[in-house]
Amino acid sequence: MQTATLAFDLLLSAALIWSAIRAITVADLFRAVVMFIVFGLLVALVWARLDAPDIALAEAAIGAGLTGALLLDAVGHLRAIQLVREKKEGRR
Amino acid sequence: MTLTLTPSLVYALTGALLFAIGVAGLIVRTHLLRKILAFNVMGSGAFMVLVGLGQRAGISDPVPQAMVLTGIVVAVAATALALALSRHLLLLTGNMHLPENDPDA
Amino acid sequence: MTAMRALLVILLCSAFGAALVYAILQLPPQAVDLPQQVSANIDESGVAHPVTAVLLNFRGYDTMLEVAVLLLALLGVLAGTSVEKRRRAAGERPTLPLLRGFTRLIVPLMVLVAGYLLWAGSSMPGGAFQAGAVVAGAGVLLHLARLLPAWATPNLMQRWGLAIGFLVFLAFAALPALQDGSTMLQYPLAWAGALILLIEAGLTLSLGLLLAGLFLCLSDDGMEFEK
Amino acid sequence: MHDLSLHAIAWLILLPLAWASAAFLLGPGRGAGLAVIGLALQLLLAISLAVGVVDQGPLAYQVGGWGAPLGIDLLADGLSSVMLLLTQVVALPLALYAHAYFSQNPKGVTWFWPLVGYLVAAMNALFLSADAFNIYVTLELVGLAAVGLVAVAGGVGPVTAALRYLLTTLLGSGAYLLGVALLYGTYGTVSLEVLGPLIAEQAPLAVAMAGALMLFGMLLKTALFPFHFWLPPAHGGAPAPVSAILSALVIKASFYLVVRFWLSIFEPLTDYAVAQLLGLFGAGAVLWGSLQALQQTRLKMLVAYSTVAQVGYLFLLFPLVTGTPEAAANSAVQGVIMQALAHGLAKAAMFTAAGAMVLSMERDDISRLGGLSSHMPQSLFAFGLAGVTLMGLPPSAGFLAKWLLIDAAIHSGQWGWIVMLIAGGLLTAAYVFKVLRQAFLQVEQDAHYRPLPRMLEWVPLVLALASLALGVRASEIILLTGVR
Repeated sequence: MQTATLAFDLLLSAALIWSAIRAITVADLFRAVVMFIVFGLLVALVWARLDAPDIALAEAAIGAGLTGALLLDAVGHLRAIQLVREKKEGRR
Repeated sequence: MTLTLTPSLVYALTGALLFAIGVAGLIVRTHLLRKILAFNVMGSGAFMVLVGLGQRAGISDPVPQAMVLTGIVVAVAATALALALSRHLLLLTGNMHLPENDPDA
Repeated sequence: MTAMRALLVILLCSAFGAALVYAILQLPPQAVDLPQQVSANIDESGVAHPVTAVLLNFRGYDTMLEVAVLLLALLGVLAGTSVEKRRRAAGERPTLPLLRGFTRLIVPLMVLVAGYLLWAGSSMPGGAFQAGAVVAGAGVLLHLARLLPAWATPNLMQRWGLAIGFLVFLAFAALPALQDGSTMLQYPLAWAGALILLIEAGLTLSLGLLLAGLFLCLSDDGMEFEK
Repeated sequence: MHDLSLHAIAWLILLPLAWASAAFLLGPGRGAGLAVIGLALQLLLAISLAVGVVDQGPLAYQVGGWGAPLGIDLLADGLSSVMLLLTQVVALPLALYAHAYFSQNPKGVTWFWPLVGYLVAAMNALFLSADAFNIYVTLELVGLAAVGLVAVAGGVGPVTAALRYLLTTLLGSGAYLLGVALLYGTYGTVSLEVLGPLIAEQAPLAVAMAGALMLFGMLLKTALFPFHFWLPPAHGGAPAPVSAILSALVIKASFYLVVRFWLSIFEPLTDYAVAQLLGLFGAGAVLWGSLQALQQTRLKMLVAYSTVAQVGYLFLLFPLVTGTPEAAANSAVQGVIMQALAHGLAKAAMFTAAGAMVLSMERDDISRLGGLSSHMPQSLFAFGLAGVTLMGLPPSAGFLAKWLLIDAAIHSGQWGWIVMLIAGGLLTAAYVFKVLRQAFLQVEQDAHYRPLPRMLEWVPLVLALASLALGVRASEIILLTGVR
C-alpha cells in the first residue's frame, strides 16, 4: 500500500517535471500553452494529494483555467497579427 | 539517513526542481510568452515547497495552504499584467521579444 | 542570449536545484507548531474551516493586500494598453449559436455553484476565492459566446463592482482601528462569523469581476490592427 | 501619546489604501486632490509615529489582535520610522508636482493617482511589516504598482522598460518567496520576531540558502550593479514624477529589507566574504553608473544612471558592519541611512528639475540645454543643489553620510572604501557639471521654451533645499535611527 502511493507520487512528480520542461522548450507556442495547462492540472492533483482541496480547486480554476485562457487568447492574438504581417509582406 | 519519503517531502523536492527549471526558462528563453510560462512554473515550484515542507511531518497545515491561495492570485495578477504589456509590445513592434538593447538606452 | 550563456544559466540552475534538494533532505523537525495554534483558536475565529480561518481572520491582512494586488494588476493592464486599440464591438466576429445556447444554460448554474462554494467555505473547502474564480469563469464564457463585450475603460458601476470587495474588507479593517484597545481587522467575537461571510460575499463579486476583467480587458485588443 | 502612535501605524497603511481606492472610483485622471490631502495627513502620522518611537522605543502592533506567530505583527522601530518619514516627505511634494506636470502633459495620467496611492500604501506596509510572508505580498504590490506606473507613458521604449522591470521584479520576488518557503519549512513560522532566536540557535543549510535567495531577490529589485540593467530605461523613460518616485523611494524599499534582514534575523549567518563582495558590487556600481552617466546624451537617462551609482554607496554598509567594532558599525548604519535619505530627497529634486527642463524644451537632449541658465534659473539651481548633495559636499546630508561612512571605514581599518567614497564624489561632480556647463552656454537661436506652471519649478527647489537642510538638522534623525 505504502509503496503503491509512493510510486504514484513519484510518477506524478516525473509527469510534472516533464510537462514543465515541455511547456518551456516545445517549439510550437500553442502546444506549449496546452502543455502548461496540463501542468496546471497536474499541480491541482498534487494539492489534492497534499490534503489541500482548497488550493486544488483554486489551482484548477485560476492556475490552469484562467491563466490558460489568458495565454491561449494571447497566442491566438499573436498568430492573427503574424498572419497579417505575412500577408502584407507577400503583397509587397 | 533515517528520513522517510513522505508524499509531502516528495512534492517539496519536486517543487524545488520546478523552481530551478522555471528560473532557467525565465532567463534563457527570449520569447515573452515563454518567459511568462516559465514564471508560472517557478511560482508553482515555490508554492509546492511551501506546503510540502510545511506538512512534512504528515499533518495538514492550513497556514501555508492559505498563503498559497494568496500566492496563486498574485501569480495570475502578475501574469495578466505581463501579458498586457507583451501584447502592447506586439502591437508596437510586431513581435514578442525583448530587444537585446533598449531602443532608448 | 548566446548558446554559451544559456548553457551556463542552465548549469547554474541545475546546481542550485541539486543543492536545494540536498538542503531540504537535511531539515530538522519544525520548532513552532502552527497547526496546533490554529486549531486551538479556531473557535474564536468565527468559522469552522481552518483554511478559511487563516485566510480571513488570522492572516486576513495578507488577503486584504492581495485583493489590492489584483486591483493593481487591472489598473496596470488598463494603464499599459491604449484605449483606442481595445475598442471593438462584440458582434463582429462570427457568432456561435451552439456555444450561446450552452452558455445561457450553464451560466446561471455557475452562479449557483459560486453561491454554494461561498456558503460552504465557512465549514469545508471552498470560499470566496473559489467562488470568485467560478464567477470569473462565467464571465469569460459569456465573452467567448459574444454575450459580453470586451472592456475598454470600466464605467462607474463596473468600478464599484471591481472595488466593492476590497472596500468592504478595508472598512472592517478600519473600523476596529478607530477604537482604542482594538487593532485593525480585529473582529468582535460575536460578529466574526457574520462579518467574514459579508467580506467573502463582497470578495466573491469583486474577485470574479477582477479576474474576468483581466481577461475582458486583454481580449480582442489589436483587432484594429488587422483592418 | 502611546495610543496615537499605535493608531499612526494602522492609518499609515489604511489611509493611502482608502484614497487610492477612492481615486479609482472617481475615474480616469481624477484623484489628485484626494492624494494631496491623504499624503499631508500621512506626513503628520509619520511624524507622530517617529516622536512616539523616540519616546517609547519600538512599537509592536498585532493585526487582528492575534499576535505572532498565529497572526501578523507590525513593528515600528527607528529604521522603519525613518523610512516612513522619507516616503511621506518625498511623496507629498511629488504629488503637487505630478498634478502640475500632468496638467501640461496629460499622457499617462489615466490611472496615475490610484497607482501611486497603492504604491505608497504598499511601501508603508512593507516598512512596518514584521512577517516574512506579509512582506512578500507588499513586495508584489510595490512591484506591480511601479511597473504599472512605468507603463503609463506608452510607446516602445517605456513598454519594453516596463516589461524588463516586471520580469526582473518577479524573478526577485520569486526568489524571496522560495526563501520564505524554506524558512517556514525549517521552523514552522514566518514571524521575524519568532524566527530571530530560532535561527541564532540552529541554522541548517536550508536557512543559509533562504538567506541567499532573499538577498539575491532584493539585490535584483534594488538594481545593485551588476543587476542594474533594468533600471536606467525604466526610471529614465517614465514620466518625470514617476521617475522621481521610483528612484527616490521604490528601490529603497528593497534595500530596507536587505538591511532589516542582515541586521536582525540573518545576523548569525552573515559572512565576511559576502559582505566584502557586496561592498565590491557597490564600488562597481559607483564606478560604472557614474561613467555611464557621463556618456549619456539624454538628461533623464543621466539622472537614472546616477541612481545606479548612488545605490552603490548604500552597500558599503555590509563590509562596514560585518565583523567590525561596534563604534564603526554604528557609524556605518547611521551613514547609510543618511545616504538613503539624502539620495531620496536629492534624486527626487533632480528628476523633477530635469522633468521640468525637458517639458519646457520639449525634448530630452543634454546638448540642447544651452541658455537654460537664463530661462529656468530656479530649476537649474535646484538641479545644482541636488548635485551638491549627491557629490557629498558640506553642508548637505550627503556630506554627513559620507563623513559617517569614512568614520566607519577608519574605525574598522578598511581604507580602500575611503578611496571609493572620494572617487565617487569626484565622478558625481563630473556628470553634474556636464549638465550645468551646457546649461550656461549661449542661447541657441532657434530655442523656444514652453511656459510652465510655477509649481514645476518650486517642488524641485524645495526638495533640494530639504536635502541640504537635513544635513544641518541631522541629530534628530540619528537619534531616531538609534532606536532598535
